[in-house]
Amino acid sequence: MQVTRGPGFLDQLDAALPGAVTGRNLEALDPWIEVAPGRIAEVCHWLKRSSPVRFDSLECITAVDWHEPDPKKAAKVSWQPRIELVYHLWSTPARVSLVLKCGLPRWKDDQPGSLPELPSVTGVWRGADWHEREVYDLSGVWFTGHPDLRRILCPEDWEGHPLRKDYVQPVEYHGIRNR
Amino acid sequence: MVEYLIDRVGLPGWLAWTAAAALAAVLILNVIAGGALVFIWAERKIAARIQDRLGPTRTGGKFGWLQSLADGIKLLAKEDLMPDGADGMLFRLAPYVSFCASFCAFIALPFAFDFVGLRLNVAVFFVVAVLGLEVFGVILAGYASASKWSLFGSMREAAQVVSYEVPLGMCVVVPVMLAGSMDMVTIAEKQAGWFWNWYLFHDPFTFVIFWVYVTCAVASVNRAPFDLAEAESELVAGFHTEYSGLRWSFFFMAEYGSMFLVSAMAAVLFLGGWNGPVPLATLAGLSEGTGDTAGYLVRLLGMVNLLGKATLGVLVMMWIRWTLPRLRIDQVMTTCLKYCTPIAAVMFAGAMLWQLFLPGGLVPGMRRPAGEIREGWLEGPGGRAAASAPTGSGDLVLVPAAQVRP
Amino acid sequence: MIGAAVAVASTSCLGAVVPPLAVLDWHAVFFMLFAAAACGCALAVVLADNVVRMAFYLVLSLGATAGLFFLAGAEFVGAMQLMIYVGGTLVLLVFGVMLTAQAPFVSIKTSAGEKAVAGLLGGALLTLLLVAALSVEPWRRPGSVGPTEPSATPLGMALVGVRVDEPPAGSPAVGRSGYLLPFEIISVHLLVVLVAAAYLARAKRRKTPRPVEMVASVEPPVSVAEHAAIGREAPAGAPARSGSVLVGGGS
Amino acid sequence: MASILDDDPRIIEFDVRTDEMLVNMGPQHPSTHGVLRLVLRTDGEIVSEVEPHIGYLHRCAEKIGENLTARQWIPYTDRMDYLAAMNMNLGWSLAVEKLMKYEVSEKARHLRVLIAELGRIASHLVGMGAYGLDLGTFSPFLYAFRERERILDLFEEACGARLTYSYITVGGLTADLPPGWLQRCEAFLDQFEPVIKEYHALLTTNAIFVKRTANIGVMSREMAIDYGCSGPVLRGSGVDQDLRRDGEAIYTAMYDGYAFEVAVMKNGRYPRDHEYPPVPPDAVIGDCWHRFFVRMIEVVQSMDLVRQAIDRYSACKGTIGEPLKLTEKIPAGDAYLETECPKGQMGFYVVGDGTAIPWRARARSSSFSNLSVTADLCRGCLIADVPAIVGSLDIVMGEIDR
Repeated sequence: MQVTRGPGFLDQLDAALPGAVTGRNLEALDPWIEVAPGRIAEVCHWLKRSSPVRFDSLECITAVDWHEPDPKKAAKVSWQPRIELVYHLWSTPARVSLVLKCGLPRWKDDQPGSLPELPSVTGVWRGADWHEREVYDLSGVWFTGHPDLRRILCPEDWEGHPLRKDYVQPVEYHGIRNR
Repeated sequence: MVEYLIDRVGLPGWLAWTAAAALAAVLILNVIAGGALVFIWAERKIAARIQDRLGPTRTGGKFGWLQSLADGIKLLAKEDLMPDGADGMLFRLAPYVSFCASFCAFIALPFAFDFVGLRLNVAVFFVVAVLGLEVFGVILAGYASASKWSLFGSMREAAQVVSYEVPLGMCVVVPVMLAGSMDMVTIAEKQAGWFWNWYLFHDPFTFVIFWVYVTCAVASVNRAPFDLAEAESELVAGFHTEYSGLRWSFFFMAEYGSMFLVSAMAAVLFLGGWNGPVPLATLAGLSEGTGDTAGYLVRLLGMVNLLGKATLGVLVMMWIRWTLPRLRIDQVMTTCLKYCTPIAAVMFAGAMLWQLFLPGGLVPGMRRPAGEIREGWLEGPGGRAAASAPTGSGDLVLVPAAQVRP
Repeated sequence: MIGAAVAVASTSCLGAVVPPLAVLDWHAVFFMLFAAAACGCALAVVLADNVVRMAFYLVLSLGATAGLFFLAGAEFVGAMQLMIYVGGTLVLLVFGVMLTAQAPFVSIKTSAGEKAVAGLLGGALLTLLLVAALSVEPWRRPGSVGPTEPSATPLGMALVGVRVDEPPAGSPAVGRSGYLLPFEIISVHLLVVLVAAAYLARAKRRKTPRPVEMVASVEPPVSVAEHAAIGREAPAGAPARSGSVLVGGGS
Repeated sequence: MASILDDDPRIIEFDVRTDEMLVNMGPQHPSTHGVLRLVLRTDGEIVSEVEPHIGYLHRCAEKIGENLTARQWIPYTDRMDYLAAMNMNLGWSLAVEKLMKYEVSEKARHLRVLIAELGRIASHLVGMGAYGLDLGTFSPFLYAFRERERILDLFEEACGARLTYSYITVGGLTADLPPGWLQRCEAFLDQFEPVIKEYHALLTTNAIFVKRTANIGVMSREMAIDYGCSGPVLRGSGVDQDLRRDGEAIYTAMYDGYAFEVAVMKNGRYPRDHEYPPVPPDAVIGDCWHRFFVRMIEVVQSMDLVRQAIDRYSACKGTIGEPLKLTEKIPAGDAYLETECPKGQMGFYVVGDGTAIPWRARARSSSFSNLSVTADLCRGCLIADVPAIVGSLDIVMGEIDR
């Protein structure tokens, strides 16, 4: 089941946190709302605590890197280069799901190498801890306010964030040839 | 046998003693070591059968009966590893400490009437004491391995074995009290006759305390469900995590030696020792006490009896091991201190009162009179203690202090 | 410990009479073997640096002493020695070392001054014991001690109040109940010691502090102003990573 | 607020302080189910802090997914939860089908139910047997494998593989069942049904087993939800949620017409609890025992579903249809679908850009979320409880590290 309560529910969110929701698509396969990156934690907190449908469980955080490394192809794409964070929420009592999307610049201040930032939602769902670490590790997004943001799947001294489209695999790691 | 060597063969005294001692030592050592190999094979087969497998089938032809030997050769060929940070001397010595302690205890274990390495009049106590030394090897191994898992294993072992010695000692004391002797030969002798003479069936208290003994014995030799020192799901392999090859196999041999020892102890203390359930020899008019061939044969039969009972005990331990999950360390200690010890204490008191008020048992005539076979040292007519026994009857009985005081 | 070791060594040396080799007496051979082991290991205890090794040597030394007891026919005392000292005391000692294993305690270095004082003390004790032992007339001749008898039963009897020493008529000991009273006193004393030890070991400690669990349903509603704060700082409900979750914190 | 903790029986008040020790449990350790590494801070036998370290089996599955077509990624999903690879295949296939708005034939639907439920039994058998192993009893493990072997035989007949099947695929299944398969499957079920009693005797009702698991690692329902736990771990805490009933339409449609009850304790009772041994008095909802018991119930439940699926499948005429071409283009857009896998809710997220290769392939692993509770659950327990708690979560490292 998905959120079908229509605009009423979203209007309440708009009323409680004006300006936080910047877009919505309720006709998509998974209806989603777009949230301003800086306010994601507030929105999540509202969704968990104050919303009529309490989204008490965070299922997944995904970062999608919209970037085409090949300049020829990049000229033809229809989307804006960005990192899109997708939060899949689930409400156990109501058994409905909700998708939040959040667009981030690929690099903070367009400085390659400095990670884009976004508030952490670990204060809302404790389960977000590992998910955020994974996103940081693989996609390179810095979650401010995360209690212990470090790599989780890759070794601590790994370089780069593998799920970035422009990721280049290191030639060697501690003397082990990779390619 | 010494007399035989001196008189018939004409060996000088010291050589005769040496030869006799060496023969006995070789016999005991080989029987136990060989027994350990057989038990290892049996454990593999039994575990396999319990788990719906076949176990070893090929080595040595049928039933894989040479598997233990093949294992031994494999272990010999293995590299002898020692961790970098280990205390070399203690690491190397630890297995032998365990092994020696376990095998030393067999000195005092009677296999049949007079078939005993050294007849000590404190045999029961000796065996318990020496068996307690086995833990020292384990502790040393755990400490010297320079591995945290080993350290955990040996700390558990130390705590567990030291604790379980308390109820174990209490259980052991009950047959000692009933027999009025710590000599295992005497204790077994006193249970001669039909199986209802066994201390297991002496009174309800001994029946209960036998099961306490079984629990404590399993715990004190570190078998499942009390095998916390080597708990593989928690501590990798516990105290022998860092051991390999032959050294490791010494721990193994010590474990099987101890298993056999506590089973044989149970047989002697509670299950009539070498006396079968039915006194076949006595019914046939034979006596084990005589020095002739018939006497030897009866003793041999007794030995088969005892070995059978001990083996049964070992098999039961294997059965338990492959059936039950492992307890947690606090539950092991709880079992010991909150259950085994109080039960053993109450049963001890109960057995004592029973012995005081119902020494003949409930069915008169079923039990042989208690004083029929006395401790060996009281039997001789010139025995000093016999002459000095306060009651003057030639039998030491408990005299309450109130009666002695004027 | 050094004093004890020297004392053990000296007792073991006591009466080590070397028999002529022609009459090889196994009893004497074993005696010498055990005595040498006891002395050698006692020395090793003194000279070793590592506490666990010391304990190990002490085990060997005490074990050898137990062997001496067995040779002397005091089987009960021998078994006691094994059970109490080797199986009990030393296991606990090593156990304690392992539980509190910290480098300065595991390795003990003795300074030259300490060695001198210990040597002096140990030597004095040894001399005293030797003099005392040699002053006993029957001990001066080998073989003068009669054949030993089993010791356990009379010992046990004596402890529960039976006189086995046959006091001569008229002696004040006649009619007294043997060693029952001392036995009982010692038992009660030991019980008191055990209870006291258990009491002392019970330092008053509070329960393991645990971070507060975040329970969604019972948390009070949060105002919008607080919303803004969430995510900008460390979340209140999440467990702190280091330090605070460690157990204990003194009594 | 912290009232449930004040009288928490797991917190042991202890007296003698010993040195703290940092111990590495894993990545090579018998009871960490693969290559999980737990760093324990211990005070004697008491664990004061646990920190799980994962990633030792990381194989960049998601990065690989961005370079393969949707159907080509199926073998990589096999290697996530390799103990229930069929269910992984199903999850990804359904997610892609959701994006493509594709509907499989009726016969394929029933065959998928049949295979997925058999996979669930196979996975729970390992979970159950390995849990016995974690608690120090070896035999149930081999009993469980004996039964699992028979399921693997069936799978082998159906698709040729015993561990990594790639059988269920986008658009259907790679092949129909061989003749006689259904009879052999029914024979297995008939043989298996009475055997479950043995497991209950050896584990569920065994006094030592109960002592080791009851009231250990208690997880409140709030905590379970907060951490995003799912599957038997969530239901063991008393949350009535099973995606086969509560999931998205495309997934629940698969189970249309099937009768089953969610294995969760409601009003102090499990469904059909007269068929199972009683809940021991020591067990509290949310502890290791309940997590284990839910799996045991689900095995029976799945057997029931398999029987129903056999009936429905054999009643269907026609073919199972044709799976999609390997290079079939997937539409632009994104779709996220969670399915009820044996270990929990496995979510797959696929983002298409109009080519055959997904722009992004994401796997939300149930074990990943379930494992993240470890640090909280193990605080203050004994060393021996750590394998008991981790084992009761029934994790597979292949799925966590991907």
